[in-house]
Amino acid sequence: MAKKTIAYIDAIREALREEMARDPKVIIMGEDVGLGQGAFTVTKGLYQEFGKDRVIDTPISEESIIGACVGLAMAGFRPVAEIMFNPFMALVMDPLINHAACYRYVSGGQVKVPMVIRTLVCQGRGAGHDHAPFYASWFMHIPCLRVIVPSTPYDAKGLLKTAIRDDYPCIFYEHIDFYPRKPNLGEIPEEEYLIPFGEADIKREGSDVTVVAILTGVKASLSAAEKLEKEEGISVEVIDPRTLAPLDKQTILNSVKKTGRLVVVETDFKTAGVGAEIAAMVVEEALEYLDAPVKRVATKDIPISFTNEKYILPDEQAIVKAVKELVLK
Amino acid sequence: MAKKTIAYIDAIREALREEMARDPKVIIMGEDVGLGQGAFTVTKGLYQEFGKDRVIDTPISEESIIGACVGLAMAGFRPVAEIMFNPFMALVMDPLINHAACYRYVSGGQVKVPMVIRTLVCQGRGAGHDHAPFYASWFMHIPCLRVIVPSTPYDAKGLLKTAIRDDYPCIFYEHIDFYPRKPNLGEIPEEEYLIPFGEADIKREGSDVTVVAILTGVKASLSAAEKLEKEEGISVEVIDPRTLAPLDKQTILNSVKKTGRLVVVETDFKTAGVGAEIAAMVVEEALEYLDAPVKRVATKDIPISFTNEKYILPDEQAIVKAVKELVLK
Amino acid sequence: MLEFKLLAMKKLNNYHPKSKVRVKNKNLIGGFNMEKEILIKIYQNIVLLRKLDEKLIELFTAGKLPGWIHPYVGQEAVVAGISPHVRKEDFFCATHRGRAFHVVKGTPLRSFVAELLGKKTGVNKGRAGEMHITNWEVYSTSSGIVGATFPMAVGFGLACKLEGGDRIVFCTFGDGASNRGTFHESLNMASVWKLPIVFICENNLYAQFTPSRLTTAVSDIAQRASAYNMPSKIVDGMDPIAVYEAVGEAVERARKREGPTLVECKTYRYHGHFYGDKWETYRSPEEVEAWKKRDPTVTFKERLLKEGVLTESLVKEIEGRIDSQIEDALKFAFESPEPSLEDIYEDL
Amino acid sequence: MLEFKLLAMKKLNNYHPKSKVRVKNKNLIGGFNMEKEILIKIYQNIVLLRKLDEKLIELFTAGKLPGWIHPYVGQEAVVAGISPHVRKEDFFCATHRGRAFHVVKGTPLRSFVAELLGKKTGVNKGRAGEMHITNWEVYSTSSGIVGATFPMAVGFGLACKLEGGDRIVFCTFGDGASNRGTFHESLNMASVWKLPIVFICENNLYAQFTPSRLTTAVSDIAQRASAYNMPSKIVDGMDPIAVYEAVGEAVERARKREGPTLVECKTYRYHGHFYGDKWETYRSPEEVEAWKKRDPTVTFKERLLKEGVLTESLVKEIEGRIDSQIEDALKFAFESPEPSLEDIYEDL
Ligand SMILES: Cc1ncc(C[n+]2csc(CCOP(=O)(O)OP(=O)(O)O)c2C)c(N)n1
Ligand SMILES: Cc1ncc(C[n+]2csc(CCOP(=O)(O)OP(=O)(O)O)c2C)c(N)n1
Ligand SMILES: [Mg+2]
Ligand SMILES: [Mg+2]
Repeated sequence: MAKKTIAYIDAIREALREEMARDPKVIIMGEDVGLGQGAFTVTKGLYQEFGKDRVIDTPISEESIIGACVGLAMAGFRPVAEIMFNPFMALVMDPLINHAACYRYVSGGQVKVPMVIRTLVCQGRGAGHDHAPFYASWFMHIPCLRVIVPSTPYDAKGLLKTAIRDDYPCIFYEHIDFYPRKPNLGEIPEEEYLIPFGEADIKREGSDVTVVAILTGVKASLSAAEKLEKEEGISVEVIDPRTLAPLDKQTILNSVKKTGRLVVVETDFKTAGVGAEIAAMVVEEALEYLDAPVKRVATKDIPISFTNEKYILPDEQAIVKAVKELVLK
Repeated sequence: MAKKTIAYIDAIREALREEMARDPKVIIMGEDVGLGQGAFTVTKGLYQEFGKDRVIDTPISEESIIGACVGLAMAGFRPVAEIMFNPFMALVMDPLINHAACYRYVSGGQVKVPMVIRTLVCQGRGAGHDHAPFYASWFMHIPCLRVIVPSTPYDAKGLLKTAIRDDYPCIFYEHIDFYPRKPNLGEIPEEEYLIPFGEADIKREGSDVTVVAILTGVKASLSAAEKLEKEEGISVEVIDPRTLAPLDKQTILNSVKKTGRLVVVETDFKTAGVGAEIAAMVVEEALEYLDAPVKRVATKDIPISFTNEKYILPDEQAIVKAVKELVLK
Repeated sequence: MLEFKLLAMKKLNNYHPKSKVRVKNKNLIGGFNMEKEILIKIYQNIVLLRKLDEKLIELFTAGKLPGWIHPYVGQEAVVAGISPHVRKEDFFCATHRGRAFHVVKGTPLRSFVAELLGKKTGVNKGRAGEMHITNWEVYSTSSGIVGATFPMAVGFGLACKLEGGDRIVFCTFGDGASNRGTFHESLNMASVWKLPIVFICENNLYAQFTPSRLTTAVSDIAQRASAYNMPSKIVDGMDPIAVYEAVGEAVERARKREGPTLVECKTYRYHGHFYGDKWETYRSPEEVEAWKKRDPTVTFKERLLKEGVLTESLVKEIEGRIDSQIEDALKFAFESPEPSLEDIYEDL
Repeated sequence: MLEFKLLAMKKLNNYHPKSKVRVKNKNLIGGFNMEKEILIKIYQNIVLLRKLDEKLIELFTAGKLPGWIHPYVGQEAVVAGISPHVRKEDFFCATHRGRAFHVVKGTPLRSFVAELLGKKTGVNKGRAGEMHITNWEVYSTSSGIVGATFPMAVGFGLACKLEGGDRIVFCTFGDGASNRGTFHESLNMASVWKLPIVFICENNLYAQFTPSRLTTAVSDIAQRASAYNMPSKIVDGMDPIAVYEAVGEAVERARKREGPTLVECKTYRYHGHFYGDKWETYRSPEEVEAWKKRDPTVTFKERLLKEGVLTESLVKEIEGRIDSQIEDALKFAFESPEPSLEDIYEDL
């Protein structure tokens, strides 16, 4: 298969463009997505290519943007909304949780609600308590939602295309660290491809400890793994679930059965976060294989401020420390 | 100490009345709380007693009700808002999460945001997908929030009074099963009392298995425990954390260290729910004491419908089954 | 002690200066400028809605109806007045009190009543109950969250616009709902994007147990349309012809793609917010009685009889037919099975 | 290709029929009906805000300012015109662009600039940055969530009402914020409860990268006040005296407990939404130039010079004083320590 190199941000735009070209029912909505070319230029050019009826600049009305997506989706369209920063998801919980997630089931299967919300995890930039946090576990908790956390250009494109075609509401997280082109290049096939939901990717094989990591945690875990290999001779397996709902439990369980040790790495708050669910799942289904306590490497349970990210977000060092604590004692 | 018998609903009203009489800064706000005497009569009589300026009937504007509470609280008042059904919390996430929870910290300690949101868990009544669910883990996830889950008249009164005096935003859950007077009587002191946050109550002592249960799960666990004792000779310890944030980890850990087995009982959705956090916490801090996998007895991960509650909400039988699976095999 | 004031009907007029929707000064008593079938359709719907609700209340009181019930009794002229304008393919958003509209829109009475009883044969397999019905055969839906249908209506309106054609959206809501932020966000969007939506406010003066005057800065919800440069009109919601005409003009604007309209219908619910609430705490019996004097099942019938549109025998025939339809639906519903454990895993 | 249209200034007038706030037909050039100190205070604030923002942009461009910056340049006449009416005990809600208002309200320049630099000596210990400043010494706060301050203002307004006295609330916001549901919910509450709030819209024609005309059904945000029976007024936001007068009347109403008012100021930001955006994609250079011709640092200064309120030497003195205050604050801020690891655990 022919390959090409692409940046993360371009992979997302390519997925949007391909799906819009393929299916006239795909509609983009959000603040500044059209004329203004997107707050971070992700949708650049699409307004010119597909026109203002398919790339819709909205008022600052998050709740109604997502509510309108529910209506559009029920009416047979496939809206892709942009919610500029992840904490703004707090504004759309009613249409998303009480409506989008439930209408298929509660209507007795009469309608479906295919929609995607792209939203930005803006951490490490001093964006503050109402722009930086990341609430993925809220959405894992809700039946019938998809939670997608791509960490590479390949995953981003393939999963976004799947999300647009999926018949359930999908929350698609992008991390601001992935937007700059230079450090975020990756290979993807020239031809069209899709990545199914619920298939974790083993980003590195190992035998001593399993690290389940998402988004920026993946890269940090991979470099921690390298360091641990080199300096301590510890063999780390790094698993990127890529979708948190559905979650590929089997790949995680298989790995833990092999290594006997689990660290979950994420940049969401620790308590009742993504790591809690993964730890609980493993302890329910594979306790007998665990040779050491599960460790959650996550953001400290303190509001994110203008300046405290460097102290509270987890980093490579925190991963190294957690792995060592599990393996060396 | 002299005691009196009181119903759950009256205990809540008594706490409100006492605190309003004690502190003129305590204000009640919400839909139909005043003239209409409360959707479920919880606030009955307070409008007549304290007047319309202290028991404020609001428009149907949940987001602004809670946002106004943030303002009132910053200005030195102690608002107690009512959000009629728990899923309506989806409407107030921005003022609650992005503002109430953060302003003390982010202002550098200049302001505090003392406020209480009373909200109803309306399960088992066919109230449907947008009236019945229960999202406590969302709030456990957020730093600087209190999550309060009283299961007896005694706990309800003592914890509500503490919540009103506490300087952080408190979410106070009431369960509709607790409202009818007859089956919900309990003893409380004649004199004033408060219950500190973060102190679990061991509702029954036991040695074979620890059951951590909240709200209606407590009663179900107690009768399951009785049955298990009688029929199987299994000794069950039932712990009611009473507040999920702060969580009394020590009492839970001590119990697990004694019993070696843990079941968490709640009526929230299972995935990424309250049980996930408690299981993860135990496995992080006391793995070596666990003799069996942790079990989460919770609501099935399916939208709640008009008629499916009898199939998806956990009941006494589910608890019995979980305990037996842990102890007997 | 609480004081009650008999709320006077406000002068009915237009608010939007550029409004294309004008009050016609037609003397209705002197003859209807409408086809006879339409008048009879409206009358039938009034009777159907009234009888259905009375039956449901009877069942509820007897403990045979699960859940709560929000009676529509008193407000029937609104939905009946809208009904002749609605096409099968039009979208419709109902409220927690709008249950019966799904029937008017075309939901079979059998699967409708079965749904209210939580039966597997219900239009939503017994998953919706009275407050959450969706019948996508006829594109009608609803929400138990007050105000949540405004943005859904915007989505439907966008779909109509993108599809072309003359499909439109009906969105009914209460006076209380007009205080939700979604009202504002969505009416703004509807206006900016010129969406084919007819917003119909059923202003019954109360939101649950609270009189609107305590919570709502305007007594005419129609006044709010000017915040969106949207035409609006106020009509007597106890008069189905007034509703029919105002909504008709709004529908015409929408089908011609001239944009959304807000029609406010002044109406009243005779029962409590849900059946059995203590409505004496928040309104006076005199007020209720005053409104009942204008009951459409009486006043509209009399008008139609006087004008010769109805005859006593036709009235009997209509009532009889509706009674037996309801009986048939009830029988069907009561005999239907409840959802089983396996059923709950369907459609996931 | 995208087309640009020079947006003409709308006729400035009142919307609310019952408005007590009337446009005075005072010929301002022929002499100010105001005390000299107030005029100078306004002028000083314009200069301070301009110089401060220019300095911050300079630092930002040099990579010395963390985070983003939303420049206020061009809009200074609004906050400066408000400033003489504001008392220390009044509440104030600022926006993401309202940073500088905290200074006008009384925040020392040192701890203000230290905050922007994320220093421990900042007014919020370096936890807030430009968008989230709270200075509770002077009851000013802000939010990074557009529209979130509306309900907070309602809470402050309730507090003022419950306390008695004549304390009031100022709530500034943008044209874009007026499309948030909270605008609607909160203005309704403010009106129903007659809260002492002055709502001040800074209509700069854009919300981030989107022209208001694409997203907002009215071009005059003041028109929305009628949905809440609230008086409103539109003024030229490039003219600090027009702002001063309109806000003054609104303040008077509020202090007398006559209820809230909405004042709309037509204004413009010369820079992008945040500094460095590509504003050429969404507006024309001609439009920017046309607005710059009305720059208050020039036009207002000239008026004051002409009227003899200012002299060239006083101008120099004011500029010099402000320059050195800013320099002093910068020096203080740059020399201040950053928060340490232990600091992050404070105030939990
Ligand atoms: C967002 C939300 N808040 C509160 C409720 C509870 N509730 C149900 S109906 C209702 C009153 C609605 O009043 P209105 O819109 O005037 O409709 P009406 O009941 O008068 O037909 C309330 C408060 C709800 N369902 N949703
Ligand atoms: C709820 C919310 N949505 C989106 C944003 C991102 N955002 C920040 S400022 C802004 C534009 C605000 O426009 P306006 O209210 O007119 O104020 P201006 O920037 O023009 O001063 C947007 C969309 C936000 N901060 N909060
Ligand atoms: Mg009503
Ligand atoms: Mg603006």
